[in-house]
Amino acid sequence: MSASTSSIAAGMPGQAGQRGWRARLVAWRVPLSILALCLLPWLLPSKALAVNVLVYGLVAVGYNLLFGYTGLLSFGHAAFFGAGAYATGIAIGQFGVPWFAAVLLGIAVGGALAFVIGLLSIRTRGIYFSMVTLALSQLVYYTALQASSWTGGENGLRGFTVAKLDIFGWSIDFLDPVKKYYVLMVFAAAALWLVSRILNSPFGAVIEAIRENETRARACGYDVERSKLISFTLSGLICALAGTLSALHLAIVPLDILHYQTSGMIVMMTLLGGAGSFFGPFVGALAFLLMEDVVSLWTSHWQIVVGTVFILFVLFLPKGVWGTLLAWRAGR
Amino acid sequence: MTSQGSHSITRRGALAGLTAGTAALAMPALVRAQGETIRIGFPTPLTGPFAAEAKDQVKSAELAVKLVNDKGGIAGRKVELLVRDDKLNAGEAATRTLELIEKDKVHAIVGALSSAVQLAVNEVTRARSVIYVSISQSDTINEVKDFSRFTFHEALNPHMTTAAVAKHTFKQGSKVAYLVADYAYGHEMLRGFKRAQAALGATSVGEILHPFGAADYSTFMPRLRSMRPDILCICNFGRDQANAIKQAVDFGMNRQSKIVVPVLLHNQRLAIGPEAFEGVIGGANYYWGLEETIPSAKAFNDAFKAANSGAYPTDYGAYGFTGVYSLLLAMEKAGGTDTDKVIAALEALKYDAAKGPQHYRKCDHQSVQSVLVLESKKKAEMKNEADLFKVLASEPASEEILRSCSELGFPA
Amino acid sequence: MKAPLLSVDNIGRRFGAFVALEGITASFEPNKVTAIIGPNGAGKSTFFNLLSGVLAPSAGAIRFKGRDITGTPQHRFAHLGIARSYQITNIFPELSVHENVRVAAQAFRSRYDIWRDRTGMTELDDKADAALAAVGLTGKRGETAKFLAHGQQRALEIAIALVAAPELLLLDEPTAGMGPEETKEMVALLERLAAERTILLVEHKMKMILGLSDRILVLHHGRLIADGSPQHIQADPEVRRVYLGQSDGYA
Amino acid sequence: MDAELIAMQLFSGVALGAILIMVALGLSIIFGMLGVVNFAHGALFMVGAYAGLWVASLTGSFWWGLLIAPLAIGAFGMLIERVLIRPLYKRSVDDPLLLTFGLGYVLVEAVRIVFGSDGIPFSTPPELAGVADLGIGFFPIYRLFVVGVVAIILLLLWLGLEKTKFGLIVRAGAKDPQIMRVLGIDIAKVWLLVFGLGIGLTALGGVLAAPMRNVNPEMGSLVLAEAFVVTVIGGMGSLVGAVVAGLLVGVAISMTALFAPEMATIVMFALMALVLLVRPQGLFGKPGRA
Repeated sequence: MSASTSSIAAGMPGQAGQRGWRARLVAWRVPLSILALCLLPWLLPSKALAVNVLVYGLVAVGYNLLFGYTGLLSFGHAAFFGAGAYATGIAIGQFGVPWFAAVLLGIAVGGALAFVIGLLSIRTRGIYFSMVTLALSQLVYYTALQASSWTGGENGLRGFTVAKLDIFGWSIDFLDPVKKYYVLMVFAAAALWLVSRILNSPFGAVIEAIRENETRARACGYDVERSKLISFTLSGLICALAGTLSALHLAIVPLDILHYQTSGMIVMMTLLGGAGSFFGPFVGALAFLLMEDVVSLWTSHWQIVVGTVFILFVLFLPKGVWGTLLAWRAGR
Repeated sequence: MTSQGSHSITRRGALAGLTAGTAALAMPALVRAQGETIRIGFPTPLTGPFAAEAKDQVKSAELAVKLVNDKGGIAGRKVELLVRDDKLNAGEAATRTLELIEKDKVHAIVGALSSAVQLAVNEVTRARSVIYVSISQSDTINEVKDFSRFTFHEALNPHMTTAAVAKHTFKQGSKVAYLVADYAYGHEMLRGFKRAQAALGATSVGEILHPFGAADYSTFMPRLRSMRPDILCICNFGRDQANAIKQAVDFGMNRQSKIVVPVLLHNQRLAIGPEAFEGVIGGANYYWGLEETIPSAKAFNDAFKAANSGAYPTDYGAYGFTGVYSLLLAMEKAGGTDTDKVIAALEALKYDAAKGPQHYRKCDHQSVQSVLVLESKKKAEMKNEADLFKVLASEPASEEILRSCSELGFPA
Repeated sequence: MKAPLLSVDNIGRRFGAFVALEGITASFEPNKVTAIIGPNGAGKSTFFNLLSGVLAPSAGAIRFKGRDITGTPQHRFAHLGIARSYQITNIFPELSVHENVRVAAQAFRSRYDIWRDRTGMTELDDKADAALAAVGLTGKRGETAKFLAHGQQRALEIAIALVAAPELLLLDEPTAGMGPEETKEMVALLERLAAERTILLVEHKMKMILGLSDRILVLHHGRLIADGSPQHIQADPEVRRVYLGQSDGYA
Repeated sequence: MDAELIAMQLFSGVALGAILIMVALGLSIIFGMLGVVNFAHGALFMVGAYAGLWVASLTGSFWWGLLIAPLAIGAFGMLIERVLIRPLYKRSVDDPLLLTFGLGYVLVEAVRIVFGSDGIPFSTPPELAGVADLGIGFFPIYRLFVVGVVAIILLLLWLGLEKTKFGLIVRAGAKDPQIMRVLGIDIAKVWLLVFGLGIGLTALGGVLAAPMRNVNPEMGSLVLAEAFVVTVIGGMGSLVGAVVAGLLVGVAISMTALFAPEMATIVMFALMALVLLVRPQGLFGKPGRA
C-alpha cells in the first residue's frame, strides 16, 4: 500500500462488486439522501441549524471526494469554501449580479482556485501535500484579510442580502427559513447527484485505485497527477458551491471561513461520519453540529468533548459512524 | 426571568450556575404577567479569548432584566433574556441570530463583542426589521453603508474614544508614534487619533502597521525607539494590546515615552498584571470607580455586587447593562414591543443607566455618552484587587466628539 | 536476427554522486525470456525502473519497437505495451480480486470519463476474467485482495500486468518469498506466458532461471559484466568470481 | 534609514529566530524519527507555559518552573506517545496527524477549564528584567537570556546526537528505520524517548516565551503555524534545517517589519509556499519524503 494513502481514507472497499442490500443502497443513494434532506428541517431544533447541516454536509461531501475516495489529506479546503462564498457575495453586493449567476460565478471562482492550488500541491505527497495545501490556503486567508476593500477584511463581507429570489417569474421570499432551506437544498441535491455520478463512473474507479495504490495505478497506465488534479478541482467545485450557499444563507461572509481551523473542522466532520462513504460526510456534519449544539447546552467547554470524541474515533472507529455501521451490517 | 428558567425555547443558555440564582429570584409565584413574554436575544462570545468579558456582559444584562421584572415587567409583560454563544465568530453569530429571530421569535437583540460579529448581527436584523442594540466598538456601524434604522449603537465608537483620550494626553508639540493593528478597527483608531492630533497641535513621528493577531512585537521596537516619541500610541485590542504593551515595556519604551491606548480593559489588565500596565493611559466606557461622582454608577455597582457575591462590574460588562437598560426603558415608553414605536422611543430617549446622561443621536443611532480617560495604577497604589485605574478625566457626553451626520454620509 | 523489441543504448543512472547504473547496452528480441541477475545492490532494480519509466535515465537512450521512449512519463509505458510487477507485492489491497484486474483493464478504455457508468463496460469484466483464468485465480474472483495467500497475490499482480496485453513483461522477483510449492506453480505460469511474449525477469533462484531463460544478463556494481546463454554464463569466470561466497545466489 | 537601526533589526530577527528554532526543533525531531506530524505541538507549548507558571507560583521561583515544567511535560509527552500514538504506527502517516489535531483541541480547552480563559500574568524574573545597551541599541536582558538558553540547548543536542550511543541510534534511525530493526534495537523505546524529548523542547519554549508574551490558552495556535513554517522551510526532520530556517524566518520577519510591517506574518507563509514549490522537501530535507 502506498505511504500516502490514509488508512482512514481507505476505510471502504470499492463498489463494483457489491451485492444485495449494499448494491441497492448504492443505486438508491441519491433519492435516499434527498428524502433525508427534505425531512431534515423538521427533525432538527431550528431551520438555521438545518441549513448549516446542509452547507457543512455539502462541504464534507466535496472534501470526501478528495480525502475519502482519492486518499489525499488536504488541509486547505477552507480556501475553496471561502472563495465560493466571497465571490458570490462580492458579485451580488458590489456588481449587482443576479443571484443565480452569482452562484455560478462562486462555483467557477472556487473551482479555478482549486485548480491552481491543486496544480501547485499535487506534485508533493503525503505529509507535504497536507502542508502545501495548508500554507497556500493560509496565503488566501491573509490575502483576504489585506484586500479589505473587496472582502471587508476582518469585519467580514456584508451588504448583499438577498431578500427575494426570482425564478422563472416566481418570486420566493428568501427570508422565510423554510423556503430558503428548500431552495438551497435543490443545489445541494444537484451536487449530491454529481458526486454519485462521479463515484459511479470509470473515473470513480480510477481515483479509488489511486487511493488504494498510487504506484500500481501509475504502472497500470493512469496519469496519477492528472487524475488527482481533476479530483482536487471537482472537490473544490463542490466546496465552492457550499460556500455560495453559505453566503446566500447568512448574507455575510466571515473572514474565519478561510482560516485553517475551518479546514480542520471539515476534516473532522468527514472523518466522524466516515471518509470514503457516500452518506458519511452528511452524517458527520450532522453529528458534529448536533454535538456542538447539545454539549454547549450544559457546558461552554464543548471543545473538550468534541476533541475527545474525535480522538476516540481516530483510535477506535476510523471508518466513522456511517462506515462502521456499514461494516457492522456487512458482518465483518 | 432568564433563558435558563423555562424549557423548550431556552435550551442554549449561558452557564447554568451563572444564571440559576437570578432565575429563581425572577420568578415569584403567582405573579402572572399579562400577555406574551418579551424576549431579548443576547449573542455573546462565551467561548474564546473574551469569555470573561462575555460572562460579565451576561451578568450585567441579566441584572437589567431583573430590575425591570422586579417592578412588574413592561406593560405587565415579563422580560426574558435568551443568551447564545456566538464564539466570537461572525458566521456563528449570524446563525444564532437567525435562530433567535426565526425560532425563538425574539422582540429584539442586544449584544456582540467584536466588530465583525456586530456587523453580522446587524446584517441579519436589518434584513428582518428586528431591533438591535449593539454594544461593540466600531466606527463602521455608524456609516451610512451599514446603517440600519433598526440598529442602535450603545457602545462607544473608536472615533469618540480616541478624541477623548487624545484630548487628555496629546499636547501642543507632542511627538506621537503609532503602532497600529492592520485591520478596520485599528485603522479607525488611528484615523481618530490623527484627527485629534492635528487639532491639538501634536505631530506624528511615524506609524507602523502590524499584522492583526501578532504575538511578537519585538521586531517593531527598534524602529519605534528610533522615532524618539513622547507618546507611544498602541492602537490594537485585547491580546494584541496586552502583548504589545508588555513587550514595549520590556524594551524600555515606557521610560522614554508615555504609552497610550484607545481602550483599557479591566479583564485584560488583570490578565497581564500591574507591572506592564503601570502608567498606561487609555479610554473606557465604564469603570466602577465612577461611583464617587455619579449616583447611577453607585446604584449599578451596588446592585451588581449584590447579585454577584461582591464582584465589581467591568467596562465591557457594563455594556450589557446599559444596552439592555436603554432598550427596556424605550419599550416601557412605547408601551410594548411594536417595532416602530420602540424605534421612535429610542430616538427620543434620554437615559442615565450607570454613567451619567446618554441619548441616541437621530441620524446614526449612536449613543452620545461620556468617555472616561483612565490611567493604570501602580501595584503599591492599589487598595484592593479591583482597584486598577485612576480616573484622569471624564469627557462629558457631547456630539462634538462624534463625526458629523453629513460626514458619515447621511443626508443633512 | 529479428528487429529487437527493446534496446538500451549506453544507459546509466546517478543519484547525486552515487552511480547506480552505468553504460548498459543491450537489445532484446521478441518472445524470449531474459533473466537479469547480480548480487544485492548490483543495479537490477534501477535497471527495471529505467525500463518501466519509474526513473528516467541520466544518460543514454531506450528504444521500444524502434521508437525512442527515453523520458516518457511512467504512466505511458502501459500504453506502449510494457507492463511490470514489483519485487514487493503491489496490488490494490482493499479491492476484490476481480476489481483489481478490471481497473487495470479500464486504463485502456476510459480514464477521465465521469458521465458513463463504470459497471456498463462489460467487456472489461470479460477481459479481467480472462486474465484471472490465465493465472489460475478464477475461483478467487470475489475475494478481497488483501486476504489472498502470498502466492496468489503474486499471481494477481501478474494478472494485473497481463490484462494490459503487454508485448514486454517486466517481472521483478516473481517468486520472492514463495515456498517450493508456490514457486513451482509460478514457474509453470511463467512458462505458459513465455510462449507468446517477451519477458525480462530479475531473480535470485538460479535453478529456476537456468530452466526458464533463453539468455542471462549479469550486473555487478552497476555495470553489465556478462551477457549470454545460461550455459555461457555458468562458465564465465568473472561471474563465478563475483558470486564466490554468495552461495545463496546459486541456491 | 541608518545603519544602526538595520543592525538592530537584524539582531531582533536573530533573537526572534531563536524562539522559532525552539518550537520547530521538537516538531522536526519527532517528524524525522517517527514520521508523525504533531498538530498538538502548539498546544503543548502552551501547556508548557502554564506548567512553568504553576511550578513557579508554587515554588516562588521562575528557575524551578524553567527546570521542572519541560521535564514534566516531556514525561506527559511520552504518555501521549505510549497511549495515543503508538497504536497508530501500523496505519498511515495521516492518522497521527488527525489524532494530534483533536488532541490540540482537548488540551486548549482543558487549560481553559483549569486556569480560566483569560490568561494569567507572568512577569519577567527580576534577575533578568531591564534592558541592556548593545552599542547599536537597547535590548531586553531577558531576550538575550533566551538566545543564550537556545544556544546552550542546541549545543547539548548536538553533543547528545554526535557523542552518545543514543544519538547514534537516533541519527541512524532517522536515516533508515530498517537499520534499527536489523541491529536489534528496541525501536519502541527509542521512539518513546524521542517523542518525550520533542515535547520537552516545545514545553521549554513555552516557559521561555511566557515572560515575553503573556500566558493564555490560545498562545499555542500561532506558534504551531510558525513551527510548521520553519520546519517545512528547513526540511521536515532536519535539525540543521530547523536552525537555519528559524534564523532565516526570524530575519525575514524582522526585515519585513522594517520595510512593510503589515506584511510581517504573510511573508512567513509566502516564504513557505515558495520553498515548497521550488524544493518541496525543504532546504535541508531528504528528497525521498516529498
